[in-house]
Amino acid sequence: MMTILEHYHYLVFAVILMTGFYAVMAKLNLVKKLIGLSLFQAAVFLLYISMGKVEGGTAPIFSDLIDVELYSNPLPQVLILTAIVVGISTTALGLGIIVRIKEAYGSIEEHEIQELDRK
Amino acid sequence: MNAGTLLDIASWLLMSAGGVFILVGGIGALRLPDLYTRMHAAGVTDSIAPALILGGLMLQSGLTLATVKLVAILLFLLLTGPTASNALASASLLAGNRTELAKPYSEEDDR
Amino acid sequence: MTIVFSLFLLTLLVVTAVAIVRTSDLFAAVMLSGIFSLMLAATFFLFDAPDVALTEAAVGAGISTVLLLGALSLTAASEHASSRNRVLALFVVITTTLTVIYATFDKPAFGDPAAPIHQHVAPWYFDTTREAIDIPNVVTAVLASFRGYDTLGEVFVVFTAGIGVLFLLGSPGNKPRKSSADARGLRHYLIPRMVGRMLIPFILLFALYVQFHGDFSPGGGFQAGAIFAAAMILYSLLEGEKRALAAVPSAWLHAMIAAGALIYGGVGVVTMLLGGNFLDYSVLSQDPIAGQHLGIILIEAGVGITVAGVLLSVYHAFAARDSS
Amino acid sequence: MYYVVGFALIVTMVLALIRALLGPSVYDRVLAVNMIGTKTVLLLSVTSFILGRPDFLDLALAYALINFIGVLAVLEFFRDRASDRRSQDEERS
Repeated sequence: MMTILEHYHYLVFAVILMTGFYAVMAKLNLVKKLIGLSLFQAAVFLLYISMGKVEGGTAPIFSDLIDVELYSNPLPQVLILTAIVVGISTTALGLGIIVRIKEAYGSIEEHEIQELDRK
Repeated sequence: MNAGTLLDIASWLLMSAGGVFILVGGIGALRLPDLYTRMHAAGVTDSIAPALILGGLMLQSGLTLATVKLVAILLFLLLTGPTASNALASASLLAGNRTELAKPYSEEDDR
Repeated sequence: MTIVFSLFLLTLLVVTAVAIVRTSDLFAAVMLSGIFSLMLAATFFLFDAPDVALTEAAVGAGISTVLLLGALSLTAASEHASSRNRVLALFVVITTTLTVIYATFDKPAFGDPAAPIHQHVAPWYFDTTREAIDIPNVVTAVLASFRGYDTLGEVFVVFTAGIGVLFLLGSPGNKPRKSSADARGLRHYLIPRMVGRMLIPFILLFALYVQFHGDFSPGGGFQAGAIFAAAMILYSLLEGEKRALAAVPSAWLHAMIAAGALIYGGVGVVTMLLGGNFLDYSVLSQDPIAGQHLGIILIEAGVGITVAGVLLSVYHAFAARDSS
Repeated sequence: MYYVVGFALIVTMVLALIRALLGPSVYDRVLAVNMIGTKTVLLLSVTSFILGRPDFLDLALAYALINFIGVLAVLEFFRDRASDRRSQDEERS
């Protein structure tokens, strides 16, 4: 029982990751695919941050108010902090491409676009 | 019974009252029949509960920078919460939703 | 005890993620991803990552919802066909999930202080931050100083993405506008408008606080840029595109995108000219520690300017486009 | 004591999430997002006291300030749609 609780964040990571992956693979709507991709990203963020946590530690910001000398790992936080902003920028780029596709083809459904391409 | 204990008891009372209001609002938002009544439940409790909970936290933190931040949070929540409800109700009215409870009065309802 | 909270929140995250994928209403999916982002930020906070939680708050609370809704209003609000190759996709997904879960069995347990990740660079970062940089926020120290190259790269990714969106959708300055009736924003909704106008100065002030207090508390350029962009997006929603572009013209935004990246790179070049390594701020001042402080403030300012410029120009590019 | 409030907040988040999943209208979902937003602000405030770091209230402040941009964006989205529909109706008539 204890091991399940200790590894629960890995389970959550795997399920969210694969939920996003499913959306990218099986959904035909391009916006939905992009939302799936950001779910995939979010799962990775969650994995990194949960790995950086130290039991009984506190946030890696020195303060006179606290007496514990145990801090969580700052490195994953740095990586993910920048990744979140990069993620929203790339999502915006993807949305821009989708808007142009809609203007060119009149649809954002993958199968309809492929049919139009075949003609 | 010193002042510290009294403050603790007061803040606990405030926070538990806030927790009760939060729960009531959540149940109301889940159980009430249509959008506007649900918005009523959520909106009203979302104004009183932060006041109680953040008030309790203020009593705990005393005269520090944290209290100033709590006051600011409370102020902004009290400003934005009702505004968001208003904006949401406007959007819903704009789309032509009417509340079911405001049916015109008819004799049959009395029976 | 907070672990119980995080277990609850993690479960809710899974439920929300599955619901996002299952719903066929794209608007509902956007709203649910708003909820997902809120819960994700709370989880990050419980996992001792206030800096990351602040970033997620600044980006997820306003900007991503606004951008997705902007894209939806230009395309379509619901899916037509649900999915293709569903069985195959489900099979692949389930097998991969089981494999990933199997691979995590011998991973270190949650919060284990003896995990390999905590053994190598992290203690060095803590010690060296105390000695050589002397700011309380280790995350900012690692971000801006130790891993300055990496952050420079990230800033240029953001920069490139912004340029890409501007190429794809055109800058709002030279495209046909929406009709004047449409571009008025929410000016008729008196209550949101008044409250919003009251809030905007505070949001801008808060953005500056996050920017320049980032050495001491959660914050820094990425968060401040996103919060600044959120304030200007709020102004644009309330007063309409035209007034927002009059307040901060798109030419300024383009200049901001370039200037921020230029400041960051420029600091690196200056440190090289002063005889140090690229992005080694110690040479910026007589006292190496003061030099580090100066360098961190400068490059954080560069990051903030670029992020704010990119997010705002992206927003304007979507909002100014006609949906026909 | 903080834990009791925290649990009340999380249970209410669950209730609001159920409302968001059930719908039925899009506005119910927006209402749920808004509720969860307020609950998150309170949860962040309470947990920053639980963790003993009240200096992290900045986060709750950030949410309190920028949370309602989302609701305004929704209002704008529907206003946009309504005016589109109106102009289409005018073209048809």
